[in-house]
Amino acid sequence: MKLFLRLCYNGTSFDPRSEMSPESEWEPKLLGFLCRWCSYAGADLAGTSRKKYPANIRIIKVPCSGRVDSLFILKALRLGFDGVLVSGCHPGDCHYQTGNYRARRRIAIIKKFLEYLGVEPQRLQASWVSASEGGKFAEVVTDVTQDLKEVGPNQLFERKKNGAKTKARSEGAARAKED
Amino acid sequence: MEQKLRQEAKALLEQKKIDWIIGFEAGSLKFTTTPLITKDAADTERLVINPFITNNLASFLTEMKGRVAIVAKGCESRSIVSLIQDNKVAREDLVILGVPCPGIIDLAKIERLVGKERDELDDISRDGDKVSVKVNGKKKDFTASDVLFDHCLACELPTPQEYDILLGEERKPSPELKVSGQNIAALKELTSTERWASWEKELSRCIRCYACRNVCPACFCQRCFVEETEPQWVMPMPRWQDNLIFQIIRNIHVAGRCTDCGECERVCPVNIPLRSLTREMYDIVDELFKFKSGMDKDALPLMVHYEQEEAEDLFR
Amino acid sequence: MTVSDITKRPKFFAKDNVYLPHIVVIEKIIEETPGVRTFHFNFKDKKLAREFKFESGQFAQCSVFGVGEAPFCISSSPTRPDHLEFAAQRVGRVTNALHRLGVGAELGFRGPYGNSFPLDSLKGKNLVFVGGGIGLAPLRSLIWNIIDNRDKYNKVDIIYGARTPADLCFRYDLEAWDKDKTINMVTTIDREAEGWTGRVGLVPNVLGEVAPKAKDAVAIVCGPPIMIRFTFPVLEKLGFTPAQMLTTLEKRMKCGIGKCGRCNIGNVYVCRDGPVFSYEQIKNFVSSEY
Amino acid sequence: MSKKVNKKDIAQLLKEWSQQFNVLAPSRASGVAEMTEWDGKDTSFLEWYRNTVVPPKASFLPPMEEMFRFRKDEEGYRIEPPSKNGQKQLLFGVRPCDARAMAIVDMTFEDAYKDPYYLEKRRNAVLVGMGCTNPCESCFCTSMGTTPTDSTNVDLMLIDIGDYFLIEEVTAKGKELLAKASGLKEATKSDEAEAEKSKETSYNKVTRKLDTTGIKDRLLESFDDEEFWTKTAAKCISCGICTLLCPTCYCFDINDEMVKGEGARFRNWDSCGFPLYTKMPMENPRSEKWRRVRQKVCHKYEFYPMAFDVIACTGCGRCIRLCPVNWDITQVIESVPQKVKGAK
Repeated sequence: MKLFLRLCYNGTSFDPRSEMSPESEWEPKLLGFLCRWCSYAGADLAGTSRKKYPANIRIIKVPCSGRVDSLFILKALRLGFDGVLVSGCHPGDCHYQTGNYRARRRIAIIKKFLEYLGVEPQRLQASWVSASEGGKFAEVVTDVTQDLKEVGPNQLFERKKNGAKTKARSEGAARAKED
Repeated sequence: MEQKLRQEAKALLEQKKIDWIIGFEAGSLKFTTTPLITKDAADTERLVINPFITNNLASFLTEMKGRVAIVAKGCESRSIVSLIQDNKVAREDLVILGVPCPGIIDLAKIERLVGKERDELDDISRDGDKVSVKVNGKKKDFTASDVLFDHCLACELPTPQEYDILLGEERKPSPELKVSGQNIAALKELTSTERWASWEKELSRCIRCYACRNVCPACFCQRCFVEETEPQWVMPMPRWQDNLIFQIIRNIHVAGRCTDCGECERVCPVNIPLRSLTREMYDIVDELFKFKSGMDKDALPLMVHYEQEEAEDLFR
Repeated sequence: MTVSDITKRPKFFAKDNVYLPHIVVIEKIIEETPGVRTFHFNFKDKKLAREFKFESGQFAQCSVFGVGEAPFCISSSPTRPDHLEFAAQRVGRVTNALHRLGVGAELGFRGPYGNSFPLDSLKGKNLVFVGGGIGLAPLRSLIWNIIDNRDKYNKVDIIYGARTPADLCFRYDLEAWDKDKTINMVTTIDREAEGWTGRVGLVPNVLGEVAPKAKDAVAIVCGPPIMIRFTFPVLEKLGFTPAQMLTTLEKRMKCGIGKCGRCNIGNVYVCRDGPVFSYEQIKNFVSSEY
Repeated sequence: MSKKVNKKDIAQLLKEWSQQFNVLAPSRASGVAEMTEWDGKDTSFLEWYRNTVVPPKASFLPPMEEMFRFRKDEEGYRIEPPSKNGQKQLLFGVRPCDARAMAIVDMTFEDAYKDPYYLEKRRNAVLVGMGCTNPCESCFCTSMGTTPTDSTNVDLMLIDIGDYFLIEEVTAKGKELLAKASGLKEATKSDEAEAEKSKETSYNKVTRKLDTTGIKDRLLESFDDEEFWTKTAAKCISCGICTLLCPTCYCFDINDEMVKGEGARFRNWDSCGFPLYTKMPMENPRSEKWRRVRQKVCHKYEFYPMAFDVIACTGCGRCIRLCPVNWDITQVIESVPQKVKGAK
């Protein structure tokens, strides 16, 4: 969360793509908000039980999927992430009882609205992964990464220069400060 | 209806039942009205009700202190109810003077139809479903559905449910959803990249005057996320990316509170079709959760309530 | 404040663009209180460092690149030009970013802006400095300026207060001025705090107790606006005429040169016609919003 | 003898000028009436154009402008000042009220510290004015010291005389423009008489009047009359329309953005109507709405006259016709109390 907020602090927008050398094939950049009680533990389990899942995901631990605000999702897309995954406990066993129900309403509204606006639906995905579902977490991340590969890079907010969708130097090209 | 309003307002003020009255008075330009917010009974003579009472007066309620009487059309009464649901306004502090609203005339539509600007028209008069416009002598007639605001055509509650005094007889809603939803339907035909590009073009005109936010009764935050500097979610410069994110987040925040009063689109000085956003959010909320904003004073607000089973198909 | 008077002020622009900042490097950071830090810095370009001239009371727009700009009064004295100092309280976006910077970091520096303390009209007078919290920063520049030309001025009283002992800024200066025999240094804190042996009481009350003489004296007040509003009446009771009271006002500033319009009090722009005003001017301001 | 040009040849004239200048003309293509780059053929504005929504000041003080870029590399920050592109602009169809407004705004940007960005664009621009033939109901320029056909602040002035425009040369730049233009005819005596008549009719078409005698002192006296200002500001929703779109408003905000060690400082429009305008960490001197409305009125009708003795309002009427709640500056000025009281 600190890295994400740090990025927002100085209003930067960054383009994760340019982190890799231009020759290598484009890899989607996925930001995952994982609820620490279930999904984060699930991700942990996937790791300890050697489950293979693509490394495109950057994980941010949030107290509950209900904590994920629409601003986080839009800021992530604005910063240049190709997709956002919000994952929380199954409805009913949320540590805070109603956190994931609220998240469900909020994310449903955001998904539908972004779809209407023209954002490819695969860019925002949500899943219920419990602490014991290591396998499901790996599967979800693989599917989401595959979806993003089909959809292509996130050029939603790039500044158009004389018509062509090019990346402006000062506008989009930035590497996430991995601290 | 005007006479009754003036008597009621004068009586309420004189009997000290209320401290303030919010209503409409004649505007300084032709065919306009302007909000009248006053304490002394003498001003109640200036209260009017005519086909041009466009403002949503509920947006003034959050900054008023004391007991307030408010003239409320259908959409205003729904905004008031939505404010009550959010505990921003106490029902007992309010005296709602309900106005069964026949729909407000959209001067921009008349300008397009007649080809003359609003201050060149001589007169606009309406009786029932016929609206006649007099332009340098010649009279032109239009049907109501040609000249009313889109949101008035789609109105589901012309007569306020929540009122203390009803100033006229009840009106049945007769929404013409097809006509009012033309812009949204047209947008839905485009592909997603075309739709996004159309929003990019529209929002590049925005100058961040925040009239759409300040005129909206559902936008009552003390400090808006746009004014947040730590962290800086959205840059304050009027760049189309930040303007679009501002509109997206604003619509997500007012989901379940927006009563489709259409003010945001009317006041935008650079003519951005904002109602195509708010109306779509209104429909999404209706479709997903069967929730209509501002209908029932005791219902829980949209985001506070939840059902066991809903919108499961969107989740993996 | 006539415009002609402004053009006489030293201008220090980069490539005739008043908005372009010069690059400065932070040389030293002193942690005054948990929320206040003093930054010692100097121009990266040595030629600029020699040419730069300013007067006590002037301010500059310091920018943290990528975050923003904020006005800070230059709190070092022109008589000690080896480096420049300003103090920043951690209260907003720019100051938070500033407090994250370390020694050697680079800032933008644009200035000097605004008018300055009228040094020549203070000559031969008794001076009473009344400071509150970080309000000592602008006064500090003037105090050291006076100490370096001590013979031109008579008695000097400094009354400085803060909320708690931990909030006292520039302690090393307080001690230096206390040792200086020619200065009557009074330090106070608002409320009793354990381990504090000095004076206790709000600055305006303590000023009333110290009761400096008003005859050919000038009072210079600087601190939170609430303190300034309570100090002026006390000074008037002591016999100070409004013309004998000076203060520096603080407003939100963006351009620093009277263009962006936000730092006005009535028709007066604090950044261009101020920040130093006499209480007489303040009383004649059209608006009482200072 | 002054010249005249047929309305049909305007496109030809503009084509010639666009070799030398980047010609801006009123257009509604973007969805709102503003001055945009002329697309080479459209002269439909001659029929519909009354005044733009976005004032011509947007060409000199753009809603968002990059002041300079900065780059961080190993030896620290380097600042790249903006390139002086010297882009010559020609604004065609500027109304006299907007031209006078720009002259008023110039005073601030030239006073004491010169503003390089604004003044460079102003010096590189040529204003071709066009007299109003159809003033709006909200226009009150005749009470603010200018007329619908006043040519003092433009380089060339076009007066509508039926199917011709009479061209009045005002400045050397204007003369030079005309010298190269082709397709112009000599104006006859009757044309000039026609022009005077058309000026007369335009003048009388402005119906809204505003008496501003002694307004500075009236505002001075009623400055602390909180009751009056609260009543005036009651219906204002403190949005930014009447200031951002006002031709004599020039307030701006400065913001930084940095992206991976490279960024820029931007200047963008700001409004004294917004609470954040004067917000300081500890307090906000103008957090109440009535103080902000008072500042908006007094800056134009009291403070500016005190500094440059001209009222910073040219009666273009935008703030009246674009205001969401129809807050009318002329009604407010007339209702300022006439208290005959000793100065404060």
